[in-house]
Amino acid sequence: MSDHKIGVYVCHCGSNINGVVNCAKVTEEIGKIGEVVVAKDYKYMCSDPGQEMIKNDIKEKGLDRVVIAACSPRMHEPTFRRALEGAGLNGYLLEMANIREHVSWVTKDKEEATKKALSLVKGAVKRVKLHEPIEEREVPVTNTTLVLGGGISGIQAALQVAEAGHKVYLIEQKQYIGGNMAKFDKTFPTLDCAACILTPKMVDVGQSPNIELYTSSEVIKVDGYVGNFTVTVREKPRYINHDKCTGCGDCASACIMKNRIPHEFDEGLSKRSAAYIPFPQAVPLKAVIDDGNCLFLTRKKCTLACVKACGAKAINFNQHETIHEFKVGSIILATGFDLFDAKRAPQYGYGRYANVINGLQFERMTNASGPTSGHITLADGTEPKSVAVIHCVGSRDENYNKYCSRVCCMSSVKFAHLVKDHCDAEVYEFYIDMRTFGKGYEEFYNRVQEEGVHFVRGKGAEVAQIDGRLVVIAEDTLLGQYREIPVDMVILNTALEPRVDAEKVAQTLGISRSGDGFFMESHIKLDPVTTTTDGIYLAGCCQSPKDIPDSVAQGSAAAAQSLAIIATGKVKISPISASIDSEQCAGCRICIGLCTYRAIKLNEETLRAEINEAVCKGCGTCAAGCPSGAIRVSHFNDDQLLAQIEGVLA
Amino acid sequence: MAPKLQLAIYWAAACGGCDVAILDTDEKILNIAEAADIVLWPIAMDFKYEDIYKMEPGSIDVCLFNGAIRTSEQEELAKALRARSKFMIAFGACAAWGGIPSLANLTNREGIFNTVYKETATTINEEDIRPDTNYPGPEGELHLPRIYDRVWSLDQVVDVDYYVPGCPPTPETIWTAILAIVTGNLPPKGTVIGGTKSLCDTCEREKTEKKITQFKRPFEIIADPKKCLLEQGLVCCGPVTRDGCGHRCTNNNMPCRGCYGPSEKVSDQGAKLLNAIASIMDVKDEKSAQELAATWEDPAGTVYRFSLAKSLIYDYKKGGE
Amino acid sequence: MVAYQYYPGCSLHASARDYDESVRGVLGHLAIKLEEVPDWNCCGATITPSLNQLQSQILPARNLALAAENRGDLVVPCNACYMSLKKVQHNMVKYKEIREGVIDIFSQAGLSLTGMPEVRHLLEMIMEDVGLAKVKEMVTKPLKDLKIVSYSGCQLVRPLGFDDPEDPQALDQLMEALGAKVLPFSQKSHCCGSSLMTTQPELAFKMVDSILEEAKKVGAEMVVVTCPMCQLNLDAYQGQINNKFNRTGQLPIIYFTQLMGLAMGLSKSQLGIQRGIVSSNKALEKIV
Amino acid sequence: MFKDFTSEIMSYPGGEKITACMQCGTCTGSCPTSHAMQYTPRRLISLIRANQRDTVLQSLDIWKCASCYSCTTRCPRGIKFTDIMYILKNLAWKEQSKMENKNIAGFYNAFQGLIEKRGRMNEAELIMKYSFQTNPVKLLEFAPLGMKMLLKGRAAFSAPSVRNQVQLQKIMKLAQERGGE
Repeated sequence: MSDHKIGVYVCHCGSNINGVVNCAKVTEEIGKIGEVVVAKDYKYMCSDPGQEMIKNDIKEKGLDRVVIAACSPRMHEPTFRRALEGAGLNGYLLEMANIREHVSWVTKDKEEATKKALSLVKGAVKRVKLHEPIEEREVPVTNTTLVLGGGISGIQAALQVAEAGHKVYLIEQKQYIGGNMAKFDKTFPTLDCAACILTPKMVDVGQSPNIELYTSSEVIKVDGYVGNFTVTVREKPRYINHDKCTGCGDCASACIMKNRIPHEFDEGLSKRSAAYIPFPQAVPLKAVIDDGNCLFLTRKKCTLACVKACGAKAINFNQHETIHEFKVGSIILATGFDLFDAKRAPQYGYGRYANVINGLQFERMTNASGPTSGHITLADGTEPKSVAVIHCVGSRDENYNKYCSRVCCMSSVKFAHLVKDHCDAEVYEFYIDMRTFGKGYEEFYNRVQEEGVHFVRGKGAEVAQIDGRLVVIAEDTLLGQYREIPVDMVILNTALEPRVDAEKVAQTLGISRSGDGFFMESHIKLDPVTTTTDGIYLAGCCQSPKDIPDSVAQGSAAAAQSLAIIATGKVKISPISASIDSEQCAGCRICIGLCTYRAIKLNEETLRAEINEAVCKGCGTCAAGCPSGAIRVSHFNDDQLLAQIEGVLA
Repeated sequence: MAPKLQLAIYWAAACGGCDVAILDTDEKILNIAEAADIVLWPIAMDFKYEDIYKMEPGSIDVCLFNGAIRTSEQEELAKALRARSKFMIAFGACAAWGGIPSLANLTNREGIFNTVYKETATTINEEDIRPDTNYPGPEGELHLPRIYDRVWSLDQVVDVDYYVPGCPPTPETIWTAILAIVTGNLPPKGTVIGGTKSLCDTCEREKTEKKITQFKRPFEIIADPKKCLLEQGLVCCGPVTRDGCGHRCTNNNMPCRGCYGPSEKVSDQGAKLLNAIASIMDVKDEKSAQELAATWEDPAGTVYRFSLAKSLIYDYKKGGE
Repeated sequence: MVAYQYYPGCSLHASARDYDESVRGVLGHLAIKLEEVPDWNCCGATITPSLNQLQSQILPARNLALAAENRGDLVVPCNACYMSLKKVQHNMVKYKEIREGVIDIFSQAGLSLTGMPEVRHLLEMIMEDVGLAKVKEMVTKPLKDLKIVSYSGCQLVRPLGFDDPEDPQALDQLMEALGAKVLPFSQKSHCCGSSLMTTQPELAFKMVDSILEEAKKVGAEMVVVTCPMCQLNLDAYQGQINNKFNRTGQLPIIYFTQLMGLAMGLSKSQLGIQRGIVSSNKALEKIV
Repeated sequence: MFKDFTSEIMSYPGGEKITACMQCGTCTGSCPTSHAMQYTPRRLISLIRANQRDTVLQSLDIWKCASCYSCTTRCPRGIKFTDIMYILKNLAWKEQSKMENKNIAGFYNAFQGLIEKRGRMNEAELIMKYSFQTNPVKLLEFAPLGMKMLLKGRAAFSAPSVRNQVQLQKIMKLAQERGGE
């Protein structure tokens, strides 16, 4: 028999636990176990006096193991580890039994709850005996940052890190930065001109000596771990020599595909050439050659009018893709969102009826530098006399996305205002609930109500075309009546969705996604910026739909996270990690494919698997999958787990 | 000359293959006979219970006990022999981990009786007669052993000194065990006579990253003799099984069935293998996982073919009824 | 010869005799064998479920049980029957209490549910098993210049149907394969009113009128249907509806199998085409 | 019994998700007959949740459902409102006193009667039975259409039925006896 001295501390958590679990009874029962030298219950174990009590017992009674029955270890394990360390005991000689989330919050019957709590504590006691002291490690940090995505939140993050004097690699998939915000005309609630507030930031990015901008680029591989990532980036050929191109647009005018290709930046509302300037404020302001539509690149059949027209001799069809490798300390993900394709909800007629458009198309229409020079027009060029805005298309809907896209109520109200402002048509807003929660938002809603917009409480069910006129069919739920409202134009305010390549990006970076498909934060309330992978942070709509103020705030927050580890110069790595007994490893390779963090590699010489303990997160997936039992996770090994189960079942 | 070894060989719930395996040591059986007096061997010689009960404690040097424990008689004999033997050896997969008989633990006594005495197509038993432990015969009441609700391994009912794995143990393994005893060159108590690595470790087939896209049965394909069988969709127990058998199955292009029991660091052979296989199934979601799993015939019987009695999913430490 | 089990449903033995004739004609021509489910009964349509839920499970379930005695998928030409059968099958899998209730009642009447065949609408079977390539191959008289709208109705595509519930595509594709010109039509899966035509005609009239009016406006010469209920409401009541709403012009309502037959060279009479209340002779002039 | 009408509806297959309704009115907007309803589908859900059992079951609106399943397909909260309509009709039918419309009652009675009797439907017979049960004058209204159908060979006067009528009647009766749930 081992002769441990175990202290058990049962926390009441006020009435959170003690209201259901009889803590005194648990304490009394557990005190009867031989090796338990101290068993105490207390109102708030995490409080200073609570921690002091534990520390004193360790010192005075020579405890060598501690069990705390309280809340989730996610909440207070670090607190109690520090307490143990304060008393000179290794922090990992602690085991927590979660009798709050796992017992008192989910059990009604008090007797049952007390019984279950006791079982869990018994399991913890059995287990803690097998705990071993382990030490956290520190590794140095590379003081550069990679920002993935050049929308508003990525720009904000990049600028902030750069301003602090540190190097940033900004990677953007498109040929220009600015993201979706660059397409907007006005922003709610202040009706600031989007270009006026965004363009200076874009220019700063282009000019900052600390920012290296890579457009037309994507991350293809990420190796390493917090503080020490190696990121591989593929830069696609642009066929334009950026040093020579002046952004004059002569190539665009000369291109024989002129006015034949739907322009993405205008959401298909205008046509462009195969060689073109994306938009007048683009950063970098360089011509782009669309390799999917360029006749020379696709069929080698073209008169090369662009080459002849280019005075700067900037066009070079011999460019190839370039692979870059960056060493960075942290990565900020700001890859944004995709707009829900309204064709997936055919009842709204998008793609079938010319005057049914989506929100981004409307943004382009009202933008002074957009396809209609800021005029709101119908397909026949006339101004609409009535416009409907349908909220929640693809949002709050089990058939598409269950979540609320958060920005649509406000952007819809903004659309209504812009319609009133531009052409004074009647506007009908079809909404389920008005969600105007931000600073100045309710006031803006109020203002637009006063402008005479009709707010119909009812989700647009269908858009029909009757005698050439669009008709929105919905129930006016406040009237309790079925209504058919004829209009000239329908704006579908569609959902913000995870980007189509979100899964690929998540795999490349080794991070998780939540049920809605957006990248997952490590705690939705208290840690909304970090991912479950240390050193990878989130900003903007890739984490969840959000408006510009929130995207900017999160961009700054992510920058602060990145700067924090640069400032510390080193990062702590959890000592909980897997290790491989090379005697028992058969080299079967099962573990390699299982590791989400790519911490396991096969040693080609010994034909045994090896774990990079700095990359390992100690998740245990490999240990569970390892058929020969060669992999052991410290602090979570089989003996400890089986002892715990035996204790619980005893 | 040292006194001859007093050797007992007993069988419980077993097929008899282990006894035959002893004969399979060929000419070495003569060496065994030279070194040992066989004091008990029901398959080969005539003995009565009284003969055993008459023996003094410690009068048997080595008892090679094969077969699992599933009746009261087997438990009683195991205990009687244990009391009289210096070394108790769980001989063969059944004695060591329950073996194939312990697959009966997937059901219980009632379930087995229903199948045997009621449900099979050829059974006619209108009065639903079931075996009974007491039978009033003309010569007086007869007592029959009771069948237990579940099957146990030998070490779940008595203390065991060594394990000789295999279904049946190979002649080489048997000889190694006997040699160790005869020469007195004994390993630590509890040792399993066999390799120390997993079969997969010493297997020479080429391994790449594993992904199972479809489960196959050995008769369905002719496996590539150079490549890992698991990667070809055949469920091979090699990764979780102790080596030492000489790769008899895999050398003949058949997947390992796991008869040498769990390898050194494996506590539950079936669970470990199930876990490993689940990890390499090439699936995206629950539905495709179910579809792929459905192509696997008899998973429990495959991963636990020889070790269900020792599975952690049962209360694996207690034995007897 | 590929064999299927066939559940015609009550209408196809009476008011939709033409549908039955054309189904048998076309499938015979395609060398597909139909075996009528022995002693089938009415599916209960939308009436029985309104009155008694258990009975509404029992009726289709008996058909499924009878069909399970033979092999092959169960092919259903009527949207309402298709939905009823498929829904019960779905419920029996999803709800234990329904499954056990049905099995228990069956056991008291000497019926056993040994399995359930796959329930498929005739259109689904033609699209998936025969395939458009084969259909195109069989066309000898393309329906050139015949302008149609395809009207799938509701219960073919909702709630468990095989096509998009808002904008079904299968019937369009099949008609295009026959050479017809399929016009854009927003009411493809709108409702014809079904039994409301008898109990509350004022509601059903409006629904049918809206369908017919859009079909006329887009320039259709015929409306193609997949369901005897839709056909009856759109065809037989068209006169009364035209009177009520002062509409002009008549539109023939034709089963998709009838057009398939014509395109494959079968005769009008073989396909029951003369049985339409609104005559399709004029519309079909150019192809026959 | 049930705590309230909501839990009663939730106890039937298809009624489970009624509490998830967010009153967006998609059901009403998708319904081809809601324009003629006093209580739209969304309001019926509200009434159920407000425990107004009699108001709901006595409403003729529940008999206006054409079972087109548009509401069910489009409901953003996954409520199977068509199924709920069936549940409501079942309850109203069981408590016959709550059924006021003679035409509706007559038609449903005629249809159900034919099935229970013979197992198969015949439209001509249905119409005759329905007319006699409600207002024989109706027969005159149906006559011109009936004649047309007859001329086109689309009316069958012989009464079709299943062969094993005993079995069919037995299972229908057993189902009826079990409270029609």
